[in-house]
Amino acid sequence: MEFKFTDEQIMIRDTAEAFVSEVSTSAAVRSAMLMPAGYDADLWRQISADMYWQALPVPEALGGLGLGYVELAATLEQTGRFLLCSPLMATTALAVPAIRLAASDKQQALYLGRILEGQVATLAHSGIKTHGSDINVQANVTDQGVCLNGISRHVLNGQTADFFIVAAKETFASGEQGVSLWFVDSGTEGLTIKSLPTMDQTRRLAELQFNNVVFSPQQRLGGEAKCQAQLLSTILDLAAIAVSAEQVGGAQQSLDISVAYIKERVQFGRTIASYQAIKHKCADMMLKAESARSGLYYAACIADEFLAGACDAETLAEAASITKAYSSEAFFFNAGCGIQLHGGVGITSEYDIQLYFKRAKALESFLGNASEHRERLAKQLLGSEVTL
Amino acid sequence: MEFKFTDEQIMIRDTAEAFVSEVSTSAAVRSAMLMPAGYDADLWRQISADMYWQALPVPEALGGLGLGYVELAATLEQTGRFLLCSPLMATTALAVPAIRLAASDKQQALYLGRILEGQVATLAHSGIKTHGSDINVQANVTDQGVCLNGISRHVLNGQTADFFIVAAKETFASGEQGVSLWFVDSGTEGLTIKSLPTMDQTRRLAELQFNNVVFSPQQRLGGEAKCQAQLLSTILDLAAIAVSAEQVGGAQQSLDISVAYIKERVQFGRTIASYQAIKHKCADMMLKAESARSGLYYAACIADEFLAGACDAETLAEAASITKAYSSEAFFFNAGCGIQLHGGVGITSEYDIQLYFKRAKALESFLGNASEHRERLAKQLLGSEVTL
Amino acid sequence: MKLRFSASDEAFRVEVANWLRDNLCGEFESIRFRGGPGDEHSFVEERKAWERKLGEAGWTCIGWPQAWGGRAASIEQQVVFNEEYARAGGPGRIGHIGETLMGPTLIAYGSEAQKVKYLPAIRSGDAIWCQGYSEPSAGSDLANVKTKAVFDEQAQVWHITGQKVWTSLAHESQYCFVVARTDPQAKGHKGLGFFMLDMDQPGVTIRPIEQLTGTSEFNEVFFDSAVCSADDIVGKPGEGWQVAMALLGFERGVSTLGQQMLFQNEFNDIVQLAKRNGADRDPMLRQRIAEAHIGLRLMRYNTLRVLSGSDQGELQAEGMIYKLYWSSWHRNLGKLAMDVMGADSEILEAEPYALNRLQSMFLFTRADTIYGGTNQIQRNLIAERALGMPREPRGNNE
Amino acid sequence: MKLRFSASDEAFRVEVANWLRDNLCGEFESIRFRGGPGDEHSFVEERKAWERKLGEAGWTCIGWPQAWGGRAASIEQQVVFNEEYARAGGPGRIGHIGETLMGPTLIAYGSEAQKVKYLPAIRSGDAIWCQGYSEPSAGSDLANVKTKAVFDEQAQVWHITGQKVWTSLAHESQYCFVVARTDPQAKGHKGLGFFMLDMDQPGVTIRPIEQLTGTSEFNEVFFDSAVCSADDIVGKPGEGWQVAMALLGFERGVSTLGQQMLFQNEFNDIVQLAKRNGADRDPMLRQRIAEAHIGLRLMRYNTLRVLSGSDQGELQAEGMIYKLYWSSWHRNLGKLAMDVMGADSEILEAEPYALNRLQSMFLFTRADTIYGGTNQIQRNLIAERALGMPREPRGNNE
Repeated sequence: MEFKFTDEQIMIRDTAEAFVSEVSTSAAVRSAMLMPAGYDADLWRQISADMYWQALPVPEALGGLGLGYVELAATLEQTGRFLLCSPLMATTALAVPAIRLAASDKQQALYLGRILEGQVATLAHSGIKTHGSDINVQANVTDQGVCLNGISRHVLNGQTADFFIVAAKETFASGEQGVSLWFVDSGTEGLTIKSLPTMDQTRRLAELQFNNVVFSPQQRLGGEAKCQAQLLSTILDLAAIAVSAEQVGGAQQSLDISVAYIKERVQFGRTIASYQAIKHKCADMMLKAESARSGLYYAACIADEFLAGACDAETLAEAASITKAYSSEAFFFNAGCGIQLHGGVGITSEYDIQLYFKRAKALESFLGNASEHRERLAKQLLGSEVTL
Repeated sequence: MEFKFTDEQIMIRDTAEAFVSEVSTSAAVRSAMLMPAGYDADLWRQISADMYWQALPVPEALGGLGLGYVELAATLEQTGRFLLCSPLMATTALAVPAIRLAASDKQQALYLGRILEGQVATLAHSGIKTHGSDINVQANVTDQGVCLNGISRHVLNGQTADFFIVAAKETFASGEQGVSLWFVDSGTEGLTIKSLPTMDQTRRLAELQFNNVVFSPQQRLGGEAKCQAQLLSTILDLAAIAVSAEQVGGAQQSLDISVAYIKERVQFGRTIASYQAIKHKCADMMLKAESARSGLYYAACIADEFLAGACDAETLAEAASITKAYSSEAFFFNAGCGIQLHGGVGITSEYDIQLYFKRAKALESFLGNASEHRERLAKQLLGSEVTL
Repeated sequence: MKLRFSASDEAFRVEVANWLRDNLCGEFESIRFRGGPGDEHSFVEERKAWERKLGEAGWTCIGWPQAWGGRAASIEQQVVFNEEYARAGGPGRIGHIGETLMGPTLIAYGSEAQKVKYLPAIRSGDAIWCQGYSEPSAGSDLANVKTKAVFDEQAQVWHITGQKVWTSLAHESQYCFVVARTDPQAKGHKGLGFFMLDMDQPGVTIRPIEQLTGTSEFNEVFFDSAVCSADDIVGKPGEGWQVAMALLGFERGVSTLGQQMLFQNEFNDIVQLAKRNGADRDPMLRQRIAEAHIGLRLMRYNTLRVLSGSDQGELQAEGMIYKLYWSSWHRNLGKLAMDVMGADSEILEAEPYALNRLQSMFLFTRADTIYGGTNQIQRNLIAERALGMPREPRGNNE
Repeated sequence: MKLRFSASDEAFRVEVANWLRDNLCGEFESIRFRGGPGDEHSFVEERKAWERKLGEAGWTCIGWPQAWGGRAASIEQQVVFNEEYARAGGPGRIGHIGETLMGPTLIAYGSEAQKVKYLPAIRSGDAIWCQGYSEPSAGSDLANVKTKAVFDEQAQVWHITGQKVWTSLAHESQYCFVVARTDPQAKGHKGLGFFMLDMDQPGVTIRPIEQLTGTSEFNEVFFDSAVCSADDIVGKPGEGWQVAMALLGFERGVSTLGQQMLFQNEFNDIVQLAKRNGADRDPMLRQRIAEAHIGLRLMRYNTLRVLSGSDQGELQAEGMIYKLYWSSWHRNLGKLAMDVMGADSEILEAEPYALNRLQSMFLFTRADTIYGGTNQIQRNLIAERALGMPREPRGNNE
């Protein structure tokens, strides 16, 4: 038990902090927000070529860095802190775990290889609700090939992805409807990618429309025709932990920029920071940021244990729900308080706190909101289940 | 629309305030708490003979004062404010509306007459949940008479009641199990009354055990064999409004005694009342007390309209749920904050704030907690229903 | 104590409803349910036309005395009017600052000449007013006003110089009332004046403030020796604080009931949405919907208590909770709206940043707990004035 | 960063668990899951015997140096011990003030003679200690201590006079550590001394404080020229503040993990109750149960972060949130317990006022956010020390 960063992990975090704080300034974020891709492609090339962050959780044998979720969390905490606009989350936190958990060795080499080269990948996992419960894409497997029809919404960075891992519903031999996962290249015929304008302009979502999209059954992840619902759930748990990392960074930065502002701002002849009610609000924000961080590190450790075969998917699910539930509310709370602490300027475009607020709202419902994750935990604790 | 007390109502309130503040001092409450009845019988005689409060909502034609729920609320706000220990709530707010709504003219004259003479009455309405959903008393009606078996818990002032209105389940001709209401005298054979020790010692609860309790079918309220579930629900709505009145008084007093304390108490060389965080808590408490009061007066007006035939039971139910949900949480919030504002002495027996805290907790779940009432409102608003 | 309206009030209700039904249509159909806080920038020309239409029919300023073109409507009638107006989807009143703030202030404190000059155009819906209270360095601290008013004896005019901020509809208004310091030596509440300023002059520059919604409801207004006639000061120089405070008192009047009806419309939208998209099956959302319903009802009864006057003539402490109450409630409603929309709350109607009504409300309600005195300020006021707790000390760091 | 314990720690875990299984039974069966905050008055004699039994087997003071009879157990081992102790239902440690506060303070700041005199009896479980920090007029304000210590040169003893309050287990303790003012001229942090006082003397009077639970866990302790040998002051006269602060630092150590295991037991009871009485079907209660679970898990990982030491050697700001965090969490747990019990939460086990464990917890947790520095004080500290915000000014009204 040594619940702190190793020296190497500190170095990774510090490197990330130094890099992101330089490239993802307020001006850079605002510029990226207006780009069609939602991010600066040059910066993404820099990240993927120089920083090689997409390789963090890719095994060394395949050319990756072979690092774990603690290192990934340390990095994403910094990208979240500075609102970095990039397809890093989609590629590294959604696509990579899907490939690692579900793909065959041959597929892993191929698709992780493409990611290591800097290609953008993402997961088209569901409609709205958590954990694949709401998949609106049908897969019809025949001798001629696979045919997908339907819609997948809220696909992170779907606009610029080179390939997708698509979750579809398929009727299996047993008659049971299950989830299957497929590699689909962005150029495939019949696939229409529609950009969805979003409230949080720092994160792009797309809608994928599948209209008789036909390809080879070889593109099934893992190659075996079986229900991958539990696997998808586990992939999304790993993704949720990564999202929490960005939430923790955002929660911390919402506090930090607010404290910096109120220490300067004078009202009624006193710095706002001297008012007790203001101080107490900041104390509550710090409590949330620190506790969210503890939950994140815990979940990151569990993720590494899971990937090393040292704990089961149930334990991972618990950790993911704990961190996602808490950090979702912590970030939203801190960003909301941050606007209030800023006073009038908090609601202007000019100040950054509103960007954090929008990011907090967007991440809160992404991959399951706090209520959904708490109900999942309640089910683990109490056995019984209720429908949300 | 004149949403304030009339001069007469102000007089009624002021009289109640003057009387209760004199007879229900801290010492008097503490003394009553230790009495087996849970109240001072002499004081109750004084209330019923001199103040004649039990007659407030009894029609003039039957010898009552013929006043409405606004006057009752004004009075109970004061009894709640000073934690008056008495069977007034049970008799006037539970039994009287049951008799007025469900009994025949002849029964009304008889039983309201007993109440006007100073007898104690109460409603044995259910087990735990709101609105009669959990009745554990079975009524078996045969040619020989009525036979009750089962248990009714949490009967307010059951220990000292002269008679009860008992809600029982009965199988009707149609095969439908419904609710029926019965007058049962406390001395009836087979009826065992067990006192339940309570966390809030200012309010006594009893358990009624019915073991082949046999009496005449004449004692059926209203005389007609039909399901009275909706009627019971309406009776409990009227009762919930009365309970809210005590909650509003308690919420106000929790604030007032706390503010009085912190204005005197010095810490770090300053009166505690000068700390902004303390001030803000008090402001929030005032917001809750005042808003709860507005909700109470609104509901009391609706109760009077309902009794005058000017609105339907659905409107009454809405008003009852609004006031009970809000005042339950407001009182608990204010009493809880009150303890915190008192600091160390807040958790000692010596100071009164803990008595308010216990009363707040007791009233919160009595006749349905805030969640239950909110779900009832949600059903009205949304149509659909979920089970709590 | 009674809730119901009299028969004559109910007859008035029918009159209002009928008129709205017959007139809020056709060319005005497009502005139903539009305007109001967060949507103040929308359909400005149409709403100006609508204001004049209301004026022609005698539906502006109904609470004003008949001498100034009002109906001397009772509190009850004003409540009824506001209810029916909102129920019919009446657009956010672009003339509300004139009608509910400037007008009552002038009627109470203005000279006869001022009343003659300004009231008719408010009453007819022709003159739109905006307010100049807040300043960048003052925020909620009106006593720290830095805008200066210097009197030119010769020209008999005041020259106003300074900056105001958070001014709604500044670029659409003919007039602005401005609190400025007439005595440069004075500090705090002293030496202020209350001016009525013509916005159409070279000394006035307006710069829209872009908000988190992407729209610009608020503005910065710069006065550079803006001219104000000696006749256009309300009260005497040095009495500005008293007039400004009185004006804020009018703000807490019946106009709040109109606001609540807008809230009711928003709430109804959320309920309909929940029924449509299945959010009504989520027990937590059901609780929050019910809680919002309770909150809105209690807001109404809080207001009715205040409007009905105190029971015993003392300070109406309960009136002080109003701003804190509604702003917190409305902010929570914004979040509830998003949670009822679910993941789709993230998706906008169109590029580049077209928020739907509930999304806009969600974002804009973050301003509710800030402008017009932050929640922190409101709690101070309640604690100090209603509960008699010690005042926050001012610092020296001005 | 790793969560798991080493193989040797896991072996140690088995050793602890086995010993507890074999010894926490028979005569000690009755005290399983008893004692601890809110239940501190229960089974005192049995728990004293248990303390000695622990001492005999070397299970007290395991984190102490071996020189003083400890095991010099690593942080990990102490965590493991606390976990297993609580899992087995080990009773609230009646010796915890000696073991976790007085002992470490003496080891760090005491003289050799003091260590020899006091440590062995703490280690053996024979000597029970209580604390004398708070005073009626001081509350959370230790700098405002009024208790006086006057030195009698001739007799070479201190005479302590004053009143302490909120002293747990005062009547069961042999010793009390007392912060008293040695320099009557000094104010605030200065001129204080840290004394170790024998409670068994005429100058000490103990008056139990009856709490809202009807029980008396806390006491008032009156010192009327109570005698304390010159040898029984820790540090020099005037250094009392430093020693007292250091002692409070020890409080925030590994003992918190034991506390969390008691919380876990309470939480488990609530989960079991919910399954039994059907509360597990209430979606809102399910949310709150999950929330409590999350809160408890994060409490643990917050603590482990603090115990593991800072990443970069700076001030461990995150440690400052602990009191605020656990007290708020525990208070919420108390309310959750009552809501899971439902209407039956109102019904006691017996006359006159026999609360069951969860009821007692509900009431007593109201003290959690008050003693040891109220939540208000904690938030001040966090804002001022961790976030660098301005300090609250002291008043002059002493």
